[in-house]
Amino acid sequence: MRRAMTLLLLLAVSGCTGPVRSFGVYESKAANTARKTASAVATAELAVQVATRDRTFGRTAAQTLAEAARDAGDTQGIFDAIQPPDRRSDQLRSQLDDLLQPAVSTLEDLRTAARRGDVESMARIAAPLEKLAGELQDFDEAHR
Amino acid sequence: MRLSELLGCVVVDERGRLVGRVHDVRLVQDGPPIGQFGASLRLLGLLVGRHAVDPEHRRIQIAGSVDDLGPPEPIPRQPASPGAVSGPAARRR
Amino acid sequence: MQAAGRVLDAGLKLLDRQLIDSQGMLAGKVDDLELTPSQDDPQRLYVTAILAGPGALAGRLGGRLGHLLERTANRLRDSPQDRPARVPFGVVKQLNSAVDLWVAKEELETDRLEQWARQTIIAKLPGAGDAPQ
Amino acid sequence: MKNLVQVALGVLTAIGGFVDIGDLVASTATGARFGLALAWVLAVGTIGIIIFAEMAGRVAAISGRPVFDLVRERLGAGMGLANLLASFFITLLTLAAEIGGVALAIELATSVNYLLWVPLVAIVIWVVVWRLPFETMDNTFGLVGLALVVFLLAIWRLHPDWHGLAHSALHPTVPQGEGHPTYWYFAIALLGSAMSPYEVFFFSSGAVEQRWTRQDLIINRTNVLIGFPLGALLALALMFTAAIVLQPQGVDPTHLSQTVLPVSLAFGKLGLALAIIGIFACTFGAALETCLSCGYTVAQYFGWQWGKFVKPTQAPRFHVVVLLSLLAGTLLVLTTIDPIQLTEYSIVLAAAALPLTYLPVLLVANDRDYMGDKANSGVSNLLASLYLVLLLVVSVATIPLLIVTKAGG
Repeated sequence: MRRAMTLLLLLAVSGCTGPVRSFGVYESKAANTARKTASAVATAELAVQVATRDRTFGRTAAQTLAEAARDAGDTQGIFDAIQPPDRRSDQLRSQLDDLLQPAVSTLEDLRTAARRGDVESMARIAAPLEKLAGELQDFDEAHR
Repeated sequence: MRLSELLGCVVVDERGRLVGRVHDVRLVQDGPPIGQFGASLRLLGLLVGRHAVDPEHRRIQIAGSVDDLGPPEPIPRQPASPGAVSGPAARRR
Repeated sequence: MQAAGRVLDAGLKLLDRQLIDSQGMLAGKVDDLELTPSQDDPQRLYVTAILAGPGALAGRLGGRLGHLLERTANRLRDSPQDRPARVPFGVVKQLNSAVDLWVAKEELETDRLEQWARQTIIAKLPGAGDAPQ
Repeated sequence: MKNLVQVALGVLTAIGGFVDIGDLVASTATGARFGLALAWVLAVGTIGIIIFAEMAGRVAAISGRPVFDLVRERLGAGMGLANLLASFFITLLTLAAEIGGVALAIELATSVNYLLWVPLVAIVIWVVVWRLPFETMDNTFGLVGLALVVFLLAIWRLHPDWHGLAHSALHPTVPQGEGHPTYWYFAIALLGSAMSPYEVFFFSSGAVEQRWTRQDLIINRTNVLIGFPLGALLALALMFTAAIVLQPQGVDPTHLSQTVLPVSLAFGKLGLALAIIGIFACTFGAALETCLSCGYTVAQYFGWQWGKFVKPTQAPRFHVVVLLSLLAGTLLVLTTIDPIQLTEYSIVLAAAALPLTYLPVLLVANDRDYMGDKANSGVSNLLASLYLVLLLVVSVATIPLLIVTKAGG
């Protein structure tokens, strides 16, 4: 029983990635990536909002933004490791990369600012996030 | 012998016909006194069910025919005298 | 003392029940029962002891798991001979939702593993003998 | 008068003790992804745990026999052992998740990597389990856990669209972009978070630890009938705040830092501090409960002396199991497995394993040999049997859903 459960756990954990052979599957992975990145971006937006209004502790803000930055980075890394199966997928990839790239770098900058306790520049750095989150969500909806 | 050696055994009658599987063992407290417990518990009979029998399991052969066996009598709510309870299924050979 | 003549089904009312010693301490389970033929009439079988501990449990589980448990039990010297620990039926006080005994569990063979765990591990930790408040 | 204080204390402890890492994760995640469309599951789960714990507590008070004693006695050595292995494994996973949860709460306040806190947390857990009397331990963390009320208050402060919320709770639909299998997978996770088997192992063993008798049946009833629903209200509050703040933003929470964002938004630093303290206390309390439950289940199956009501030297094997379980749980967290993911698996498996322990308790609660005049009544039997059917369906559906949805995607 226990062995069976351990096996199941392993199966469930390892079942998340695999080779992608068709555009359809690639597209749904891309949509998923966009959604997860949008979630990280929105988290950062909220974190900046509470930090700039002095409604959170510096360390908690730093932690929240560090996690959001890591999530976005990890998600991008996983997506980049998937080989696009065809020409259309190539296009989709570059389209999504145009959104992922600024998201990841903005979140990285925010993480650094939060660690330094530099609340003033946080609001400035976070300015493009709202638009980015919207674009990522649109991408998700268009391709899911 | 151990109780676990009886539980799950396949029971056949004297002509080798299947009776069933032992699913419990009925005891009656009418034996000679044992320590501070009082009268000891005596094996009164085997409760045999007719469902799924594993042919690989140990066998017990009983005297008499499978046709003579009836359902076990229910245990009376109050302790009864030893004579009041008859063997539910069969005695072990 | 039990009312003589009472009837019970061993599997349902005795097997797998908790043993409780004279101090109210938990002393193992009814893992199996020892049945002994009467001297005058070998057809009559009497319950002479409760078998408790991994040695007795292993016999009931069977298969690889039972075998493993038996080997562990032997290694931990649950019983010096090749037989499981017994609790003579004469020390049984009462049969109800648990089996009450007349003696303290330290006097029982079944307590060896408990004593081993106490001496080798627990007693060495600070505060092990402190009574709970 | 003393009795009244005792009853009130029991209820307050039950409220604070209801929430654990499973509720924190499941309620927030479902609120953020499904709004209040799964709120009904919380109600189903709460009624379920009330029925289950009430029976287990009543049996323990009347007969002195806790859950795993009954499991062994009703299912026998073989089935009982299979049950023990499954239940112990899931409780151990939950213990690891709770240890992770405590460390994550500290990380949230200090921004120091949670893995560094794990060994320290484990040592403190052991010291508390080893030294603190049962009631002090149980009451302290339950009461401090009440700080989570801040989530409940935050709902009003956030000025939600009450009509919309009420509509989505009463007319549940699967939101756009989520599949039906995912919806049901999260329903099971939520059920498992409200009805963890360990809660019942702990509750019934706790009844024996506190030497409940027939006179304490009133404490059993009030704890379960008042304490649990109010505790579930805190879990519901987590779902509400996530539905109000996180869902509209498209945040799919994977960290505790996201769970507390709504409170920060509503109450600022003070609210955040209370939320972190509440999370710390309730995960720490649950870590103690799961850690002890590992010992309870094993000791009760084998018939060893167990419990904190005797000296450790009088229950040596129990304390060895507790210590080894804590060690195993700690090592599991230190593998850097994500504690939040670990929680998700543990609550889903807990839901699947529920019938294993529910059935023996139901059987004994009906046994007049054990219970005399306190056996189940006709009405409670009807309800309890309905839940048995429900739990069996859940149990069968869990693993296929886990695979189809890739654990909720």
